[in-house]
Amino acid sequence: MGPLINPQQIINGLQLGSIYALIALGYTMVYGIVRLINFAHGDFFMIGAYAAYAAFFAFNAMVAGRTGTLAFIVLVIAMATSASVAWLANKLAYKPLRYKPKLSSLITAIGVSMFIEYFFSAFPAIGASYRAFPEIIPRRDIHIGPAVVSNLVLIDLAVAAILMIGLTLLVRRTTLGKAMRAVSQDKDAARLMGIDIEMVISFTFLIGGAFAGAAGLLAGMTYPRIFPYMGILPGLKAFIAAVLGGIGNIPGAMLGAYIMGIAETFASAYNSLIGEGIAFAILILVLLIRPTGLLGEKIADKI
Amino acid sequence: MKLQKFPRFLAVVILFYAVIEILFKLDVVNGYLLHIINLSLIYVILATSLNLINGITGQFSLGHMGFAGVGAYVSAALSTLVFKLSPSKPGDMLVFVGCIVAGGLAAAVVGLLIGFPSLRLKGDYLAIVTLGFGEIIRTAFNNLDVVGGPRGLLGIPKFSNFTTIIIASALSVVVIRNLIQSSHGRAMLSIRENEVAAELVGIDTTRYKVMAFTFGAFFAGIAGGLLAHLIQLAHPTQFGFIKSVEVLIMIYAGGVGSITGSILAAFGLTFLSEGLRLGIRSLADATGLPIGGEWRMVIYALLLIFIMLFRNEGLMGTKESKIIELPEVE
Amino acid sequence: MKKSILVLALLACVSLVFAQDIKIGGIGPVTGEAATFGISTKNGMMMAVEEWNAKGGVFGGRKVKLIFEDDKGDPAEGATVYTKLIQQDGVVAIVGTVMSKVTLAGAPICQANGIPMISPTSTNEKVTLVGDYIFRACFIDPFQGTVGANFAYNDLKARAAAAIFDLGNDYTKGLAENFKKQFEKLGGKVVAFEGHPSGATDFKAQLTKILQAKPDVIYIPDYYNDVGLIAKQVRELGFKGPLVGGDGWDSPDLVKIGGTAVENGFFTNHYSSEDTRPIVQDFVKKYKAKYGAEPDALAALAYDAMYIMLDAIRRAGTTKGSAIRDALKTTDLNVVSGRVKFDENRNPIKSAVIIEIKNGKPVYRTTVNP
Amino acid sequence: MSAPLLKIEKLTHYFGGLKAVSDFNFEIPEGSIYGLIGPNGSGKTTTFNLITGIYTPTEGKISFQGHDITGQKPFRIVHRGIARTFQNLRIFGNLSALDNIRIARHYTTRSGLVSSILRMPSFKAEERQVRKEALELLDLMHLSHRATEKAKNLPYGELRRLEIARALATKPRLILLDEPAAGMNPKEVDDLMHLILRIRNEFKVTVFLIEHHMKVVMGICERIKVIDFGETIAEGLPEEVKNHPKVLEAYLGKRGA
Repeated sequence: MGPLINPQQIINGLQLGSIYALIALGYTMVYGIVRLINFAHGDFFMIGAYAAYAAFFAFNAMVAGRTGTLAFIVLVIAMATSASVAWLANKLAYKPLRYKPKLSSLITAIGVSMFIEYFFSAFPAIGASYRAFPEIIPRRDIHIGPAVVSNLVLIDLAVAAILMIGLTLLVRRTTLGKAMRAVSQDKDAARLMGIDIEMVISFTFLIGGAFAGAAGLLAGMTYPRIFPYMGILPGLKAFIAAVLGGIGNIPGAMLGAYIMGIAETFASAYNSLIGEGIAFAILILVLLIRPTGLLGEKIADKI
Repeated sequence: MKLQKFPRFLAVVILFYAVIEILFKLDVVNGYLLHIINLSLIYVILATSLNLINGITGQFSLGHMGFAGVGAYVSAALSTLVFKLSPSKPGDMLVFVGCIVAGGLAAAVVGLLIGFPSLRLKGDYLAIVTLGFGEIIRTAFNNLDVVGGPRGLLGIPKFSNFTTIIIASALSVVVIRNLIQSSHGRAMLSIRENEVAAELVGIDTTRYKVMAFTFGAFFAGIAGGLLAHLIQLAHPTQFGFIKSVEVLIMIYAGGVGSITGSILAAFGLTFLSEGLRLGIRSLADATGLPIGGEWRMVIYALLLIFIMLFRNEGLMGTKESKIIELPEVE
Repeated sequence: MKKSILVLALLACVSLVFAQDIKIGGIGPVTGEAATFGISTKNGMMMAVEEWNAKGGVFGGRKVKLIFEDDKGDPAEGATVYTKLIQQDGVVAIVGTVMSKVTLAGAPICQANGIPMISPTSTNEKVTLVGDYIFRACFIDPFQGTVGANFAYNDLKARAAAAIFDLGNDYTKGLAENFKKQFEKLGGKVVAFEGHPSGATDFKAQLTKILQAKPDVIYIPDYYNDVGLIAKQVRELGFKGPLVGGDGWDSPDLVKIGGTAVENGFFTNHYSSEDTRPIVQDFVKKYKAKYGAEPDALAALAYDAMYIMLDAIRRAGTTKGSAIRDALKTTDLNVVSGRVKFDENRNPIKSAVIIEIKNGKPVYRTTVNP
Repeated sequence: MSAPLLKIEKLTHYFGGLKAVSDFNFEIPEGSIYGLIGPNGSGKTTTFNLITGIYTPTEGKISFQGHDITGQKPFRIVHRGIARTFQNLRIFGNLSALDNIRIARHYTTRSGLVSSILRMPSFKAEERQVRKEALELLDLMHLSHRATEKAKNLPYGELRRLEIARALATKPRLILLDEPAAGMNPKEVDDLMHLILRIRNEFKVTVFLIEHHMKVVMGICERIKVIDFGETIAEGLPEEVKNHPKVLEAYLGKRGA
């Protein structure tokens, strides 16, 4: 049987895609609102994983045995920590440059990313070593025909789905969501309408950071090894996924992430040599055909 | 001949060369310092050539080190081959120059190919595609066993030295500077400023965007070749995304579109990153804090953020020093 | 009277010169993605230096001053650091660095300057071929790959093997290739041979494919952190057979990350921490006391490399490069990773042990001689 | 009478399903000043974009000096002799006023890359010539004092003039002006009208303009086309157009009422 028609590979791809999706959402939201490629976003993901790690050891004894409660506490702390760091990064490093040349904030974002990584690595209490992520929820395997689905796969998919639906509702139904959409369309008009732009931007960073934090926890549970540089590669992949879907576009980011997850899995299964470059090859191909991504709107350049 | 007629830039380069050479002979400048100067000069080529693409023509490229990689591998593969066939004899330098130029040309061909997507893509989309191309080039080196795969290409003869590097570096700066300060260069600048308007005053924007990529890639290839022949090794990790970002940082810290800025930042950031080794050690010695080399990059990152916060147009903005800028033809 | 004062002063001067510290350069990646390996390496080196200094120095009361620099795991940065240590700091010898690609950038510099150098962990064959000043303390790739294949074929009685390795790391790729060569030479079949990108966390695509080929054993010559994840994922996919690897497995974190998944796992290593030789027991105990963690292979090899170098300097009785080099060549020393002698290519001749993971503990299984 | 300079036949353009320009037919004689008016969103700028090659028309044909230029690349159309300005200024803001003009002269220069990089005498001679002509043009537009200033630092009225100067630097036969009087005070409007007449008379350039300012349109245009919702509703001499019932309806807003 060829590797391409193996149901296991589809499950593998979906799981990988879910984690990319949660990171990609934050990327795309921030981009949609402030047009900034926030290079530090992958590091917010890493911080989420470390926060979850710390939270587990802090609360494990307290809630003894109640797995559900513990998982919930850990999730909340991971999301809150990443959200606060994202919020702080925005306040300290990006806000002062808001109306300055766009690329100066890009370089600052690279600086923030480097700072977080190297600081975590150098700071003795955290350190550069790999840490084994604790088993917050014990793994159970469910065999469906020839394929294996672990409860972790289901959790990854479920958490990603719930958060994505929540975000969609937030953006579509709430006043804050409307304000976010307004700011992403036209900042000046939004300001004239009495929208507090900085407040909306802060919220966007908070939500984007929280999603990255959740992704950090899920990644820690699924791939139980964390280290200060763990955000670089998933960050890059998620960024590509966001661009693939049409950067700034929320459904696009999800679509892009799942395509990336499945494509990488299938390509690696087909031939590991091309697996490494496949993400980029797909990306280039898609962008050459659709220069603004799969769901991205054409940039209206009014002349 | 009037003294003013003598090109200022050339005078500065010759003076710099002479001073460093003399100080080296007197042992004031040691091999380490000379090595950092050599690296800085190679970064000068990388930064100015990326500036031609990003700063002058306004095409956001994130895969610059991919071009350098092509130059490094092609020139090094050639020179190791030639060297293996006929070990050192007079005329080696000429062979070396030939190999380096061949590497540059190979990179230019790749640049030409990568320039084409830039016709359809803008801004961040272009950035991500160039990043993708750069990573594909790196992956290709990683998986090509003829050039060493993940072990890297070894046994490259050490042809690069202060003299060859400074000549190549000065030539690159002069060519790029002269290009920018010609009608062709102004055509490139107009694309950065407003692409639609450029097209509608008769600029063939397609041609100039591809030209910027081709030129930029050529010089990046030269720099890559020099680097490979300096450290005698070419390895895929040297040409990845993170390395491209390092060069990007240089052009933005120096000032977008300013050649002077790129030169200053190439020297400044290379020296800063090395200087911090000493800085950290003295700080540890003076305060007794248990800090070591792992804090060096933390401080580097913080300084980078502060530079951008307090000088957000980079050191030079878009200005050029009188040493670099040519006088108007009147 | 005057004369004797002069003589005394002279003597004082001479002894002052002699009591000067011997500067040794140390290199490792303490920042960047390989930082954890660099830090273990630095710890191992520092421990060896402290022990020698506590004993009263190398020779003539001269103590060691270790100047340690970061190479970020980057060849260009490595070249800079080697140059700095030699030209700026004037070190007499260098211990480093970790990754072969970086060591390969530094070795020509040491060779050209006549500075003896020993790499603790650069396994690529080409490293020591750069010149006669270049030594190493670890196995070379072909050796471990061959030993692993022999073990899988002869002891585990495997006939169908698969391998998964890091495409971007010549160490794991080299081991996998040599394993394949030997396993096929023995008459076995390598049914799947899959690479994964550096830094990957999800290996299920490759593993699913590997399992379709139904191997008896899977060779995983990665570092412990990747091995932990690979083992977990391959067990999740239902593989129950043995896993075999190289010295990259040697870390207390292997079991922490891999949990029960690394049971029925075997790896080639330099020593066993169960080894009753006092030097091993001493090293493990002191390391734990000093750094609060069990040492991994990198720490042990860095400790050994520094030990071998300082011993050579002691025997040479001078800091002259050529003399140290000659002394290194005649090394015959018991260190943590075994009894070390160098062959004509300046690679250590030492036996390998096979370690088995049993009930979450590394257990000595057998010794293999080269 | 000779053939028209610009001839538009059955020009039609859709955006998605939306018809922006529908079956336009008109001719602009050499040496005339032709006006295109209509309410916002009526398709005026789209017409300019079609003529200058920014959009390729869905249907129809555009001929310039007897050559079919439909669907050609914008820069090639410029080379043929059509220049334009923009409703929302598109100035090269970080470059000097002088450079703005020189860039527009670029396509007429002959120095190749090699002679430019080596700064050969032929290159220098050409640079000198371009500079001289550019300065003359700035002088004509009363912008000489701004030659070395970054364009973005110029006041609005001067920017408008700079943009016209830049268009003229391409040595056009036809210049398209997109709302040149927008944002100007009465004094500036008067100056502008004189300027447009001078452009026509001294540079021998045919003028095609979009304008809302009725004083400008009625004052200098020799023929006027009125459009609404992409449809032509009137065309003719200013007097004819002024009192056309459909025009009044479109402008005085009877629709929807």
